Amino acid sequence: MTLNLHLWLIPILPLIGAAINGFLGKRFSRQAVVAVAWTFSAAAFAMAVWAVSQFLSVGSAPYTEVLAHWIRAGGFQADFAFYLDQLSVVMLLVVTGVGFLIHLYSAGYMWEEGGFYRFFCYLNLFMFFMLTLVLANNYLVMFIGWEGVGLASYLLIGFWFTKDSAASAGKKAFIVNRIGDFGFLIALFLLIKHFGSLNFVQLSTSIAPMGVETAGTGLLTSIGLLLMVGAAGKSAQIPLYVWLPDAMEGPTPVSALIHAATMVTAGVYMVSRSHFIFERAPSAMMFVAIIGTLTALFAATIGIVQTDIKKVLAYSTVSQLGYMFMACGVGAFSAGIFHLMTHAFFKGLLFLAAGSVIHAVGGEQDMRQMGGLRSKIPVTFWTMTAATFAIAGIPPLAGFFSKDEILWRAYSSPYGSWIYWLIGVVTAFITSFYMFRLWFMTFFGQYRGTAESGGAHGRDSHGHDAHGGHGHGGIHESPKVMLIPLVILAILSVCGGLVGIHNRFENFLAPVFESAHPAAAESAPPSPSEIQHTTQPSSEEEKGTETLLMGISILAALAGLILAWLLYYSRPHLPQRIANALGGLYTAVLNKYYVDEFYAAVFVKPLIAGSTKILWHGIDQGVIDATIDNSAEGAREISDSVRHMQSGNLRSYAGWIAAGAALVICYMVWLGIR
Amino acid sequence: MSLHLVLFISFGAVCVAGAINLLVQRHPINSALSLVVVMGSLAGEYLLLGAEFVAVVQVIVYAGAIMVLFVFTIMLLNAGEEEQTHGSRVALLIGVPGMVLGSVLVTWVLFSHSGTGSVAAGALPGPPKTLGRLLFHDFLLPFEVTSILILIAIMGAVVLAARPRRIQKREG
Amino acid sequence: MNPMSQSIPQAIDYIRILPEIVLSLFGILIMLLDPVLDEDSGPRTLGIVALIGSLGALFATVYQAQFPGLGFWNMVQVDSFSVFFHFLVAAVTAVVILSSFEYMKVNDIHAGEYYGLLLFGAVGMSLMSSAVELVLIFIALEISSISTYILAGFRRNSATSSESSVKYFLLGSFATAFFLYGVAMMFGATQSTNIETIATVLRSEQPPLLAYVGVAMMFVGLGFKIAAAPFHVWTPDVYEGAPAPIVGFMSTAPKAAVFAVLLRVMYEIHAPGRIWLIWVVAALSMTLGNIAALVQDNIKRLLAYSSIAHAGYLLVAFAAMPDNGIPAVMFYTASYAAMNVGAFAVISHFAGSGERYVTLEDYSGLGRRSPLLAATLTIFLLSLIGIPATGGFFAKFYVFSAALQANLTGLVIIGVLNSAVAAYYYLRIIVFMYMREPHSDAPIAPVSPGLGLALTISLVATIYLGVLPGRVLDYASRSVAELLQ
Amino acid sequence: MVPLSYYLILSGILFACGVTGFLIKRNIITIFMSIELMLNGVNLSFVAFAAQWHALQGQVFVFFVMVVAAAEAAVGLAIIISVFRTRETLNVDRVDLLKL
Amino acid sequence: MSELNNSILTVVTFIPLAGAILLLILPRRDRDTRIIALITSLAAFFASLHLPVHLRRSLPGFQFEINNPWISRPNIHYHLGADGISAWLVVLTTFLTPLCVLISWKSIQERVKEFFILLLVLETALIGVFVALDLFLFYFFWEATLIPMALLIGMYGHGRKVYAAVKFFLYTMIASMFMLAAILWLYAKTGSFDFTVIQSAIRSGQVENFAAAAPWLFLGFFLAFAVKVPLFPFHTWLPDAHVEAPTAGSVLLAGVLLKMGTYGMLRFNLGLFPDQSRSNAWWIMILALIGIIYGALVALVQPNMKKLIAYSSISHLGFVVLGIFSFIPMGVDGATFVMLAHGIATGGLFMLAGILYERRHTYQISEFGGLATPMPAYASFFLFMVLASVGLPLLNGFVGEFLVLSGAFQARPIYGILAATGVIWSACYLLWMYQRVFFGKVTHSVNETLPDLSVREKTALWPAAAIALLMGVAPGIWLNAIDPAVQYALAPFTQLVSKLVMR
Repeated sequence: MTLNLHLWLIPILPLIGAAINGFLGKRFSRQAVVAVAWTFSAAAFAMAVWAVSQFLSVGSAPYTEVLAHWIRAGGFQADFAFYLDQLSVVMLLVVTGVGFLIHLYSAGYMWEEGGFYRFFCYLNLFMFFMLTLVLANNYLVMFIGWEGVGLASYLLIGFWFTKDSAASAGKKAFIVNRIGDFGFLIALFLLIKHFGSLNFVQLSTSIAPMGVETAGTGLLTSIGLLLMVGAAGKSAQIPLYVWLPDAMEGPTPVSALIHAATMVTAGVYMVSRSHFIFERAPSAMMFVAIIGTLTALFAATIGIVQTDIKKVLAYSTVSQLGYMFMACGVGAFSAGIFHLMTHAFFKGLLFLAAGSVIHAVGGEQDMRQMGGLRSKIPVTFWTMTAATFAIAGIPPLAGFFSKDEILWRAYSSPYGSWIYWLIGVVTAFITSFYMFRLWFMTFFGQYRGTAESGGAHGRDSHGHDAHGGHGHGGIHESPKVMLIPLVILAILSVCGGLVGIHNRFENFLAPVFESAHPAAAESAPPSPSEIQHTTQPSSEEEKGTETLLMGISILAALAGLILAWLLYYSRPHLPQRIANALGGLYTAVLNKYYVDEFYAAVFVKPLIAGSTKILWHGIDQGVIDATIDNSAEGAREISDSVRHMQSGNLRSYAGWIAAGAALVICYMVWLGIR
Repeated sequence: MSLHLVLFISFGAVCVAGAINLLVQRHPINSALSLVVVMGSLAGEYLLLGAEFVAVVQVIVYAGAIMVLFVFTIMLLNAGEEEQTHGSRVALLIGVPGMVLGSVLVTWVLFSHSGTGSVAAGALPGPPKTLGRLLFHDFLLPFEVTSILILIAIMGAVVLAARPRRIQKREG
Repeated sequence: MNPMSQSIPQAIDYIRILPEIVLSLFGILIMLLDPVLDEDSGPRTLGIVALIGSLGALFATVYQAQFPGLGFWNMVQVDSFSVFFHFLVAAVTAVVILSSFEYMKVNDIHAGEYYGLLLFGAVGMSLMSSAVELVLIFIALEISSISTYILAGFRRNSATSSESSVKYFLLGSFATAFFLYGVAMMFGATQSTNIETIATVLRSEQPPLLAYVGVAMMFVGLGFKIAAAPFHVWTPDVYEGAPAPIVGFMSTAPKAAVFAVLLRVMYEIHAPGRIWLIWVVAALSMTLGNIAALVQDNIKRLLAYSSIAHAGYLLVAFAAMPDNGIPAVMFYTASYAAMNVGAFAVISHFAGSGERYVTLEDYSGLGRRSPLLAATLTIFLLSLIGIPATGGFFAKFYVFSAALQANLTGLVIIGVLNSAVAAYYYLRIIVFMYMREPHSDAPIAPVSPGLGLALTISLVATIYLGVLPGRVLDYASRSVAELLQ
Repeated sequence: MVPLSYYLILSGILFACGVTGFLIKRNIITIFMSIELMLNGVNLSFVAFAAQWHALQGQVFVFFVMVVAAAEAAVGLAIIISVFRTRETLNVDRVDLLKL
Repeated sequence: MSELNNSILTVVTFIPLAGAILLLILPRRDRDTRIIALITSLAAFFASLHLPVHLRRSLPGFQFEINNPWISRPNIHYHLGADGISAWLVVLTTFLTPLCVLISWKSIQERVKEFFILLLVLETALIGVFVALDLFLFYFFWEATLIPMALLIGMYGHGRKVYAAVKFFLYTMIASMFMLAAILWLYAKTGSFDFTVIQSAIRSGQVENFAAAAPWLFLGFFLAFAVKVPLFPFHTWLPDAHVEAPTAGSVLLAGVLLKMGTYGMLRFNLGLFPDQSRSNAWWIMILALIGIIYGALVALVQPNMKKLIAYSSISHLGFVVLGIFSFIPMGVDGATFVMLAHGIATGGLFMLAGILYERRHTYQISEFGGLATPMPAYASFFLFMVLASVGLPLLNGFVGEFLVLSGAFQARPIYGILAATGVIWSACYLLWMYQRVFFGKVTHSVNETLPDLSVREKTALWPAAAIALLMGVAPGIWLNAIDPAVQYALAPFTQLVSKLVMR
């Protein structure tokens, strides 16, 4: 192809920024650090925009770019190669765009922090890996990004490493991700074993002729399942979601960027990237859908009772990701990606706004210590409001379109079923409930906290030493540099959904998911993309049901709003009563169903104990070394007994000699007469 | 029962008796004397075999010189009755049985498989002349080498028997 | 009985015993000089004379090598086999004399007889390797044995020395009697004491039972001299009690000579049924020696046990078929001589007056106190272990490969396992020297030039045999070819 | 006419006695004597074989054996004296400083 | 050029020895000693770079060969040669040694001369092992590595150094005895020690009753190598040796010595006994698996930093063995790559551990905590090395492990899957250790004032880090040399497969 997009520059630019800040940042002034970080992330964004525009201008045919050879061994080959199609376009823009905004925001948010340069170094590093992930043209390069973003999140979660909880959270995130990667790796091995390549294009072409595995098992199914394991790890799905809530130990911009907008969605991206596998593995799809649905509901329920503002958002993220997987699971990849995008907007915004709130109240994160902030920090309040309505799915905001799309697909798609839809709606209700709960608790009613103490509070809450030192008493609006991104994102989450009207977004992505139909389609259930086309000019009753369902979901959202208003605005004393009434259930939910405790008891503790007692002390020292030492001891004893042959007595010696002589003579005589 | 056999048996009997006496006697002097007896009677056996020269040397060197040396040493160290210590079980439990086994075998071999016939008295034609020729011609080298052996013996005796030099110094 | 016409020995006959003549002349010279020299300078002079004597013997051997053949009416035979052992014995004697200089001074031992006995002993050993007549072999054996009996008792003031001497003497004579009886039976079985004749007789027809017993008895006698189990019992005690340089001497030179005899007796006369006899004895020696050495704390005693084990390795080669076995044996004796003499030279230096420091404890921290000495000893020990690049390795190597070619796999396995076990106790010494802190930092006396030379020689020999073993082995195999043709 | 094997048996007996003496006697000198006894036994068999084969080397051998025995005696007794000097005993069971 | 090609291996091998001899004769002046040692090792390194540079990737088999008769009987040849595999292993050795010299610059204060002599002798022996093509020569160098290493541990170690040294020596010594026996057998039957000669003799079936002996010979070699690697039941010498050894010792031990075992398996077990290797692969791979998981789990609970790294080595070397015995080109390539990568990463880790030991004289993890605050540069280096050995993509650990695992998976899927859990374990134990040492608040007041890395230490660490990154980003540099060699080595197996297919 003639046009050259220099895609490789897009990831490399942030990497350069990271390198500069990493090696030299220590000596830089904060301004310089910020300058570097901004420049390179902005450059990446600009580059991305340019590339996309080029890409679209030439008729948006998939574009591949081989940078260099990477691994070539024993017939296997994986290169540093990048790939651009509609799917990666979406991701690219989201990542670079949101990423850049958050760079802006962080400059303000982290200004007072120690290790300022470190933070931006990590942030740029993350951008590099995330972009590599998005732009990869084969699974292995994708895996680079995949692991890399894990590393970045490890570093950023543990940014305040002097705090043990932060350090452990980072470690937990990395290890849980590793468990997912394990599945991912196995999937890759299967691909290599059977197709000898990891290149998306080659794979899709070589898989294209294969039929749908109706039997429910088979190569593609297992690959799909394993990929889903990987995705579950990265995107915090059941059972591997546990790391995400802890990840909130990191600075809020990090939560916004990595744990809401971009990294956690990598799983969704990967699954839809592998659609050509899933489309041929219905049971894998079902698995994805079920996982997604359950996660959505499960996390949402936990979200209800969380009091830490960021924890609420974290669980909501988990549940939203569940939505996306539900979408992928029912074959509505484009819907999933759509929600991914909108979610990136409003959830990013939510986190940033929450950060702004925390910043305002001096590091306080507990909603019970907030309230009545509406007037004090208006910009934050309004942006937050937009985001809240968006996520709750109140039309015409972004969340409404994407969520509704997913629910409709879940109901209508041949892979779907009304159960998914039902759970989806319930989740939607819960979502809007806890989101408005957050909204009310934070911005309405009386201010329950003390800003001054908040400053002090901030110190140990996390390393917000600055806020103490900042010297400002009372609650204050965040600086411009933080508000601008809020506003931009607010706009996006208000009208970002409009791109989805009349399936525009779908049709944009269609070439990607059309690319490979299952062979023998008639024997198999028709592929989602086909559905989409058949449903393009949807017949009347189809239309009817769609609108009906839409109405129901809107009602659910409103119901959530009302309930939240009831409980947390008009009658604030009710929730406690309900909690008491529910009793055990409530505490169970409050403690996140004791999942962490369960894991600790079932996996971690036995592992440690077993390795210590059985393996190390038992086998290593008890068996192996003991055998060695004992045999040595035995040898010494034998030796001691042997040397007693040397009694020192002449006559004994003569005795030995005589006996020996006798034996020799016997032998020889026997030999002679034989 | 020829005279030869009679003489053989009588000498042999004395010889064995002496040997056994050597073993049973507790005092070294007695053992020494019984050893002299053994050697003397052996000289007799040699004569019976017609090895006059050997017989004579046996008497002179062995019974004479060597045994005198022994007796002299015993006297010098005035060794008394040997005390009955039980230093070694091995010698009795392993050595003696081994010895018995071995000697039985050897005796059996010598008796039945020695491939020897029987000889008349003085059968061996060993005039000293031929013997001397053998000794000074064919076996000249060993003969000369023995001189070195004796030299060593002298030196050894001097070195070991002489009192340690330190003590001498202290005295002188 | 003698084909030779002439009735008096010719010059050529004397050439065939030239080394022995040189040695004995110098021995006598020493005895003559001893009284006239004064107390202080005397020992040194005598030592130098003795050294010259042994070197003379060395050159005599080299010269003699040009005139192979029988001498003194089939008494001695000069062939490259005998030359090899002559050379070895003379060299060992020279090195031991060198290493004795300072030992004599430190322990004030009366030099005259000491050197004289060394030289005379060397005469016996040389004769053993060249004698082809049991009478001569017997006398030579006695010469070497008696001189070593005396030398063992040379530390006059110590009870242990005289004890070792008496033990060695009594047991030695005991064994000699066996050997003699064996000879008698051989004579009875073959009417001759000449090895050639015996060989012809034994080759001709099925050997009589008497010959078997004769071989057995002779083997007992010789086995005692080479300290092969179960006739090894004397070794540790004697080595522990005897003066260190002498131990170096008698653990190598007489052994080598006796091995020469054993070779002649076992191979040249085609002694019946040797293989399995030696198989068992070899296995026994290796195992007993190594196992007993594991817990020894007295370094001399430890090396005594190790020498038993080494006798075992040598016998392994014996059990192998001649054309590969004998060269292996010869090489082994050579390299063993090199490393063992060296090791004992170091020990004799370190032992100090009255041999006070001979336990492993005394060796702790030697690596700090005198690094060079420790390094030297380490190399000898590594050679004894059989680490590559040392003579000891190739020695073991040839032995085992010879045994493998003779399909004595079992024996080889035993041997390999043994050398693995052996590594432990040699290593213990190294560990003590380098990895323990010194107890006393009593300064170690500087090495005298004589000893230094001795150490250098044996070190060079060990390394040379380890790096370029080819020439020696070629020589050995050529001589064997002669021996067996 | 006497079968030579009788002589050989006699020599064997002497040798055996010698060995026994070495094994059971305590006094070093006596032990040394038993060695002499063994040697005598050997000598006898030499002579006997010599008589059998009419070969004089047998006798020559005996001659050498005697010389050696003499030398040994000289050295041996000297050694014994030195032992006695250091240990004040002639009992082998007490001469066991060197052991194990 | 060509004569340089012939002599280069000799040069590389004996430069360090020459340096050692130079040190030996020079008077003991510590500073000069160190400098000379450094110069020598650097010289060796640059000389060794000739190998990969001028290695003809296209040619199969050995290059830079030199083959002179050394000893006539037995006909031992001074036969050196290198292929893609050994060339890089040599470079690894020569690369690590200068770093060892730097890292022990200060930590070794007494008996300095001996230390560096031993180090250089060890280097020569190690190089020799990798380039020797004459079985005898190989065994010679193999044993020659033993003594200097044991002495390094025993003389300059700490704690139960004697126990560790003796254990190390005896384990390897006894095991290698069996190899010697096997070599002797081969010599007795083929009359040659030359690897290629014996190989061809075996392949053409000229060795009589080889079939009967082959299993035992295979085991003889394998045992020696397995102890060196170390594989699961024979591994207990390693932790002790590592904990007590001086830093340089640990670096070379983990970095190179262990690779001798895997290299031996690759070169000799596969090269000489393909059929045996194939038939024994199953249990060997199981041992390797046990090594991977077991080592990781035990590492997880080690209270001692160095012991932890030691056990992690056991786990990593398990990967290597797994890859080798998968007989899949990918797997074997990966195995070789892991050898190199592990050499760098673990070597680096040991250097870092040693640096800490210099400051605090303990390896106990509980003694530390929050070190990232006082010594950030150190912390970042440590993190980098940890990530490298965790196997993060773009760092050297990943490439090898990925290839090995996929190779193993292609050979035996279950094994591949089980082995892949190692990916999780390594993250667990290393990150946990990292957290306990560097994160949190400084618990022991002593640690608050620990000095950060000095310039010398940085100069020792930077190359390692740089190479670790380079190996991750551009593994082709290594693989394109390794791959042909591996293909060549695996030729009999592919033939075997094709035969099976034909039947």
